[in-house]
This record gives sequence, C-alpha cells and structure tokens, in this order.
Amino acid sequence: MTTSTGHPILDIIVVALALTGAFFMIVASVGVLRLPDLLLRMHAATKAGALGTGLVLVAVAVYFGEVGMTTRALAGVAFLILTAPVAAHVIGRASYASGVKLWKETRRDELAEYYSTHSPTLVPGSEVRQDPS
Amino acid sequence: MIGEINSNLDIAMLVVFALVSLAILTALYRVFKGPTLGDRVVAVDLLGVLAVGFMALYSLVTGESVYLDAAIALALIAFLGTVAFARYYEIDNRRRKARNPGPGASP
Amino acid sequence: MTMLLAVLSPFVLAFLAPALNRVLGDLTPWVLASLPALLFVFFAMMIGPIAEGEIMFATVSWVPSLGVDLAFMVDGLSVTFALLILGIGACVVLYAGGYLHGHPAIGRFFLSLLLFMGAMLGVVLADNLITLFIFWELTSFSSFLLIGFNHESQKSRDAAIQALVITGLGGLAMLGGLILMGRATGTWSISEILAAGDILRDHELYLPIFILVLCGAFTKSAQFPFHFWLPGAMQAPTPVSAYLHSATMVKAGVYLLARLNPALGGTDLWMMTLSIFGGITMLVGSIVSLMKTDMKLVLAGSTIMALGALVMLIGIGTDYALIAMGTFLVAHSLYKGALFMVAGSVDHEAGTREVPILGGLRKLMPITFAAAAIACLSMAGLPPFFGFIGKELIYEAVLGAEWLAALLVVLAVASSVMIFAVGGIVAVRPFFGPEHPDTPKHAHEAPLLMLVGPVLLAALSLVFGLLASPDGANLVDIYLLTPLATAIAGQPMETNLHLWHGFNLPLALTGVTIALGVLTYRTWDRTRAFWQALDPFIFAGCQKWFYEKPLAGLFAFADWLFRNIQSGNLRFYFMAIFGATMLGLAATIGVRMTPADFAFDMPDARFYEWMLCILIVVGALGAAQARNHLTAIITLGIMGYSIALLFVAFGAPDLAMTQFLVETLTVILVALVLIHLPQRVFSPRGISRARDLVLSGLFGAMMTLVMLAALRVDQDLFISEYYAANSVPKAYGTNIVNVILVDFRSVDTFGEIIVLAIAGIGVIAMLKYRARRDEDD
Amino acid sequence: MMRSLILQTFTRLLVTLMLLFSLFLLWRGHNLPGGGFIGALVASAAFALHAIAFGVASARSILRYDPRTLMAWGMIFAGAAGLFGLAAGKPYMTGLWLEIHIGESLLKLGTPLIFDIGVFLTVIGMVVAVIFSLEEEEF
Repeated sequence: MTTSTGHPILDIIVVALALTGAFFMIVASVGVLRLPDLLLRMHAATKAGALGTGLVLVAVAVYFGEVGMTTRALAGVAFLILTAPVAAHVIGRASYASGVKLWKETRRDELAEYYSTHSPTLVPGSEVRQDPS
Repeated sequence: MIGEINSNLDIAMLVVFALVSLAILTALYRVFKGPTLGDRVVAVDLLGVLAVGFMALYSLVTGESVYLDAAIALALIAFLGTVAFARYYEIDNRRRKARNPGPGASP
Repeated sequence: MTMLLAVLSPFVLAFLAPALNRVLGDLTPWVLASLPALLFVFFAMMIGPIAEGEIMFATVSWVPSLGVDLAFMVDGLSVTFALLILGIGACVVLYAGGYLHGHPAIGRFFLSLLLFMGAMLGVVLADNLITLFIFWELTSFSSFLLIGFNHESQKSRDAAIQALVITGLGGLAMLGGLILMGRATGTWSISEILAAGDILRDHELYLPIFILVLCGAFTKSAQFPFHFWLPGAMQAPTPVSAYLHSATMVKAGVYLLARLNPALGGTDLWMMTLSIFGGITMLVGSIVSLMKTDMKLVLAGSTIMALGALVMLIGIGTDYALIAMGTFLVAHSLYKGALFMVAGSVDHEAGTREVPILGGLRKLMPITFAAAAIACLSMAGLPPFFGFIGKELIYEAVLGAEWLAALLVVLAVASSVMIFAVGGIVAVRPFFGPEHPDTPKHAHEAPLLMLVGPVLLAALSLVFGLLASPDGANLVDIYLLTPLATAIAGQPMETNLHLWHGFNLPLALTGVTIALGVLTYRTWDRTRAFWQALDPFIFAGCQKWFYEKPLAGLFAFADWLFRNIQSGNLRFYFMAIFGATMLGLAATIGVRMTPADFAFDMPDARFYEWMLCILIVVGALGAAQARNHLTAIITLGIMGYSIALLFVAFGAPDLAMTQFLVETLTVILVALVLIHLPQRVFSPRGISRARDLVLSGLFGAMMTLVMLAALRVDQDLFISEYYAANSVPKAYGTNIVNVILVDFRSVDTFGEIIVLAIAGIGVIAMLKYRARRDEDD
Repeated sequence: MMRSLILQTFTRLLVTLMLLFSLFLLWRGHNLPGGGFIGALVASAAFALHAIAFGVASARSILRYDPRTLMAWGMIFAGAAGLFGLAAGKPYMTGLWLEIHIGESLLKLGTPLIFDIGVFLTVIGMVVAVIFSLEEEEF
C-alpha cells in the first residue's frame, strides 16, 4: 500500500500530520453537528475544516518531498485558506439577513442594530455613508 | 483498488481514512437534519473541504501525484456552490421581504 | 454521353429561363422553344435505326454501390413518347409565350415548364427503376409548381396540393413496387427485367408488385377512382393543361404500364384489372365531360376517357389492342393538345371558356376555328383523320377481347358517342351561330404565337391520317407503329394500318356512334342536368371518399395524438421516456438473458470506498424525498461529489476533475435559475408518489441488471491497447484521455463542441424571448 | 448582485488565480490531467463568480468579447486546426508536431493544441453565455 519514504523519521512526521489533520476534520464535523445555531456551526466548519485538510496537504508535501509536489500542496493549502473564510462570510451574511434565529444564550448581537434600523439587508459599508457602487 | 495491508504505515493510513470517513458521515447527517438552508449549505461546504482532504490522502496512499491536481482544482472550485446558494438565499429574502415585510421564515 | 446531355439540357435551360426572359423579352419563347425542337430532331434521327429493330442504350454510373445508374434506353415506345413530349413541348412553349405575354412571373413559369419537360423526358427514357422513380417524382413536383402557378388564388393552391398528394402517395406506393421488383429480379435495369418476365410473373412477390405499381400508374394517369384530381388541375394556366394534363404527364402512368407490359403483363389478374378499370374510367370520363360547361373541364373529362381507353387496351393485350393503343395514344395527344390550345385562345380572346355564352367566333377567329374543326373531327373519329383509324382499331380490339368483350364494346361505343358530342360542344357551339350577347370581350384573332401550336398539331392529325390510309406498309406503319407495338408487346409485331377496312362490324359501330353522337350533341343543353345528377356517384363522391375524408381523418388523428402526447407536463414526459426504456430493456433481458448472466462476486473494496457508495445512495434518497428544490439540488450535489471521489478511487483524476467542475457549475446554474422558478413546492402525494416510487425503483433495478450484464461481457481490449500503444509515438502525449479527445477522435469532439454552441445559442434565444415576452405582457 | 465588499475584493484576486489555473490546465492537457474542456470549465466558473460578485455588466466588460463571438472563434480554431493536416496531404484533423529545442529543454508545439484552444473558447463561450443570460434576469 503506502510505500515508506525511506527514512523512518519522515514516516513518523507524515503519519503525525495526517492523524492531526484527520483529528481536526473530526472536530469540524462534530462542531457542525453539536453546535446550537448556524453561525456557531459555520465558524467551526471553516476553521477546523481548513486546518484539518491543510495539515493533510502538508503531510502529502512532506511525503513526496520533490519541489513540484510541495508547491502544489502549498498552493492547495493557500486556496483553502483563501476560500474558506469568504464562503463562511457569504453564507453567514445571507442567513443572518434572512433572520435565522440565534442561540438563546447569545449575549450580544452587534449587528442587530444595523439590520433593524436601516434596511432589511445590510449594504456594505453602510455605516460609513458612501453611495453603493 | 489498493493492495493488502503490510507495514504499520498502512495501519496509520487506515486509521486516518477511518477518521475522515467518520467526519464525512457526520457532516452528511447535518445536511439532512439541518433545519435551515444555511445549515445544509455549510455542511456541504465542509464536505467539499473534506473531499479535498480525502483526495490528498489518496495521492498519499497510492503515491500518485496526479490526485493532488484534482484536489487543488476542487479546493479552488468547491466554495463556488456556497457562494451561489448564498446569492440565491439573499435575493430570495430580498424578494420575500419586498412581498410581505413580516419576519419571513427561511425555508 | 450525348443522351445524358439531351435529357439534362432542359434542366439547365430551365434554370437559365428567368434570366433569359429578362434579357431577351419577347424573343424568349422562340429561343426557349428551340431546345425542344433541337432535341426533337435529335430523337427523330433515331427513328430509322429503331424501325430496323435496334434499341439505343446509354449508361452513366451514378451510385455504383447500389447499382443505381443514369441508364437510358430508346426503343419504339420511348422514342414515340420523346417525340410527343418534345414536339408538343415546343408548341406549348411558343403558345405560353403568347398566352402569358406580359405576365410578371413568366420567367418562373418557363422554369417550371422546362423542369417538367426534362423530368418527363427522363421518365420515358429511363432504363433504371430508381432513375425512373426520381424523374417520376420530379414530374409530380413540377406539376405541383405549374398547377399552383397563380398561387394567390386559394383554388389553384388547393388543386395543386390535391394533385401533389394523390400523385405523390401513388408514387410512393410505386417506389415500394419498384423496389420489390428489383429484389425479385435482382437487378434495377428495366431492359433486364423485361427479359425476366417469366420469373416475375410466377414470383410470389408478383401480387404486391402488381398492386403497388398499379397505384403509381392509376394515380398519375387519373384512373377511376383517382380521376378527380385532373379536372382540379385545370386551375393551371391553359398551356400547362395543354401540355401536362393532356399529352404528356398524365400519360406517364400509361407509359409505365406499357413499358412493364412485357414483364408484368400476360397474367389474368393484369388483363382483368386493367380492362375493367380502364373501361369504367373511359365511361366516367365521358360523363364528366358532358357534365361541365367550361371548355377546359369538358376537355379534361375527355382526357380521362382517353386514358381509360388506353389502360383498357393494354389490359386486353391482344395484338389488335396494342396497335390500337399505339395509334390512339398518338392521335389523342395531337388533337387534345390542339383543342386545349384552342380553348386557351378562346378564353384569351373572348374572356370566357363557358360554352353556353359563346357563339359566332368563326368569323372573328378563322384560323383558330380551322384548327379546332380539324382537331374535333379527328377526336370524333371521322375519316380521313388519324382519330378515325384509332377508333376503328379500338372497336376491333374491343370486339376481339378475351374477357367480357360485350361489356367493353358497350363501354367503348357509349364513350365514343359522348366524345363525338364533346367534339360538337367544343368546335361547333362556340364558333357557329350568332355572336353571343354576353360574351365578355369582343374576340379577334389570337396572336401568331398562339396559332402555331393548334394549327401544327391539327394539321398533323390530318397528315398522319392521310399517311396511314394507303393499304400495305405505309410510312406511319414502318417508322411509328411497328416499333411502338413491338416495344409494348415485348415480341416482334406486324402492323398494317389502313383507312378502309371494308364493310365490317367496326364500320357499322362507327355509323351508330355518329348517329347517337349528333343526337347527344343536339340535346346537350337539356340533358346536361341529367349528367350532372350522376356527379355525386362518379366524381364528387370519389373526391370525398378518396381525398377529403382520409385527409380529414389524418388531421383528426394527428390532433388527438398531439393533445395526448404533448401534454406539456414535464413529469409525463419523463414517465413516458423512463417507462419506454424500461420496457425495452426488460423485454431484451427477459428474452435474451438468463440469471447466470448476472452473477457477480463481491468487489474487494476498502471500507472508505464502501462509504462513498453509501454516500451516493443516501444522496439519491435525500434528493427523492426533498421538500423543496433547494434541498433536492444540494443532495444531488453531494451525490455528484461522491461519484467524483469514486472516480478518484478508481484512478481517474481527469474524470474526477471534470465531474467536480460540472457539478459545481450545475449548482451555480441552478441557483441562478431557481430565482425564476415558481416557489410552489411540489411534493406529490398518494398514488402519484407511489407510482413514481415504483417506476424509479424498477428503473434502478433494470439499470443494475444492465451493469451486471455488462461486467460479464469479455471486453475486447483491442481499442484501449491501440490507444495506449500509440498515444506517445503518434500523438506525443501521455494523457491518453486528452490525446483521444483532441487528436485521434478530434472530428467527434469538433462535432460535440458545435452541438454545445448550438445549445448555448438556443438557451440565449429562449431566455431573451422570455425576457421580451415578460415586457410585452 | 451581492453587494458584499469582502466578496468583491476577494473575487478580484481569485478570478485572476482561476484564469491562470485554467490556462495552466489547458496548456499541459496533453500530458497531464487537464485539457481544453476542464480549463474552460474553470475559466467559466471564474467568470460566474465575477458575475455573482460584480454583476453581469462588469463581468461582460472583463470578458471583452460577447460569449457568442467566443463560441464562433472557438469553432473556427477547432476547424482550422484540422486544415493543417489536410495541407500536409494527410487526412483532415491529423495532428502535426513541431519540436523546438530551447536550450536543452524540448518544446513541442502541435496542431492538436490549436484544436484544444478551439474547444476551450467554445466551451467558455457556451457556459458563460448561459450564465450571463440567466444572470441578466436581475429583478
């Protein structure tokens, strides 16, 4: 099956990275499963998911070792880190605007005042009076 | 198919695969249970990311660097689905709010 | 090769005609008429050798693989028809030049007319069944163009369509017959088929061939019960009626029967059917001609009578009958062409063709009158005209018939009496007596162009009569009748035409005919109502039952089918499609396969690959019971992703990438489309849900069976080995999938991207249309 | 159009990245997973993202050509790629290759690449045309 990388230390690093990666993936899934409301789940999925897969990608980079593979693996990690937060932002905004009910114990909701007074939807930078592009 | 198990490296990989599969299944559960659309979209987005990990693992296990290209492509593209849904969600709400200003409950 | 040029030259000239007309103006008729005249001489030169029994052949291979080639054969029958087509064609072109002088679309008229001439020439000269059929259909097509020439009037459009539908369907049936004939004899060449007559006659396919060929011939030659389209075709300008619907096109069916007589003829079925149908058509034609008052319709009726007579004569099949058929064929073409042109001149000059309100044109149109008189005397069958000899021979043939001779004699005499009266109606009534008060225009002599035709053809009726009258072998016998009769009979014939047969029964019959004919003419005005009373049985009735009713029935069925099949409900379409596929598969599996074909051993997949499979199944189930479009799309998305992962598991990264990309783009597209889809959530309940469940369940099971069966098939890996081996050396690429797509099978990919582009344009168009429609309402 | 500042700033960066990645896929298609079709899909996804973030008007402007012209050019390229083979006396669409040695590395240029570019442009044209016409339906 997996051919070893030749020196045992690298094997151990690869396995360690892969295992921690997998562990964080589990964290992400469980987070999505058990957290009470959408926004909490969203941040769990984004952060833990990206970290978990990132670690696996690093493990792959370490495992192959040549330049081509490492750049590609790191590019993968970069893409993940780039896209995950944006996806979270976008879906969070949409859900919040459509009035998803927050967790009953939420202490402070700083966004609430922007939504209730101005408009059903938040116009970007509306707090800074600038006409929408 | 991947061959039989011999070194302990393989056992480790199997454990990793098991964990990732477990993660995928739990995310799947959220997709079905998710009360609001947002939950489902978040779960699918997570699934996308896990799929990238899955493919990376494959390239690790089989030693084929080719799978990594597929993983990168997916990493780049997977989030687009979420953006598209978010857009639909927003426009749908804007329209629903325009139609009946009451506190519209999302599907 | 010259033969091919001869047949194709009318087509070439046809397409040049409009341009020529613009350039030459009034000279066009003369220039265009020069081609048929030239070809007339070309074929006339062949009469000599043909008289000595020689048959000219010319073959140009067209579709060698199917054995179809542009083969031409010129024997007695073909040369006679060719000369008729070209001779009368030249006169008609001149006549049309005068008749349609100044008409804006005369260029288009000449185009269709010459197109027809070429097609008709092709039919009569063809030596290959398929070539014959192609030219045959071309005649129907050009006839459609010509009948519908003044397409503004609804009546001529209906008449054109009626003619096309009848002759077209008949032609289609005939094609079936010709193909069966080709298969029965193993060759497409007519000359070989004529030689293989015996094989055909007792071949088990003889009956279907006979019926199908008959359909073609009877519809084209307006035999009963398909005769009603011919009077309708009189909507066409008169030159067309003179040319197509009297001398040439309607005789194509007669030609076909005469041509195939040596091969198909001789059996009792052949003789019985042709004699009876010919006889009935003859009688019906005569009655129709007495019913009508418009000169052209009267002449159309008499044409139907003539066609019936010709078919009857072929049916009788005795030597006398075939000679009579040959003579009458030529005689009829000559006088009928002339009479139609006369009718055209009268209409052109006096403004109407209604006989009752015409009179005294003798002094106003002397030359036209002279031509009309001669032609009618020949039609009435009076000596010394050629028509007389034709009629005498018909009487002798009918008397000597083997089958129901008595009935045929009565039919023949009755028809001749009525046609004698028609002669009077067309030539005597309009030209003699005082000038009728309500004739619209004060007539004066027709222009020169419109005189050449009638005078020439009428004169020929007289000349042929005189030439044929001396006893013993005269000119007409040697050069015209003997080769013609030999071609029809299929074995050498001796014809001995002469005017005076002595006092015998046919002469007596002629006397009777003349007497009764005069009587019928005299009482025409009063008895016309009686003939018209027969209309529903012999004319309008056929039109209703053989044309209007079946057509209406067809439209009703089409309407019903459309309403039920295209119900506009997408779910119904899917159900129909899946149901049909499933039935097809189930049938093949049930019939062809045994359970053993589906045996399979569990694959040794790892647990995470099983997990992917579970993911797919769960995705599908989720989509099935999704409450709204969105959840359905999301769950389908998951299924797509897991399939892509399976591709990775099986070592196909290319495929996996494509699948991911397509899946994501679909999700994007759907998210965009969902905004416009109605929000109503459609979740079927009760029986429709159960039905859908069952249907999809069965379909799934069927697909699994097909997959399992496919696994058992030992794939011949030749192709994949070829690509694997040649991918690098020949195409310089290691990614075989792309190499195949882009290099080895690039033409396929080229086609696919064109299809993609068309689909793209289609979508844009629809969306733009929808957008504009939203603005409108 | 989603007026989210974060998405817009991010899209500017990502669209360029995706277009580069799609050209990268197109170029190496012959030897490694990639090719005209996949490259085109990535590029179309990029344009779709731009359309979502900035609206269709600006997406059309950065595309500079109307999608239909892209399709037309694509088909012309694909068709023309075959003519080279014909010109060389071989059957239509045979691939011709040119080997250029730059230093020690070998650059192989071939007509199938032109065909692949044809596929690339047509597929982009088609997908983008559909997405833009759907997007146009702003309410």
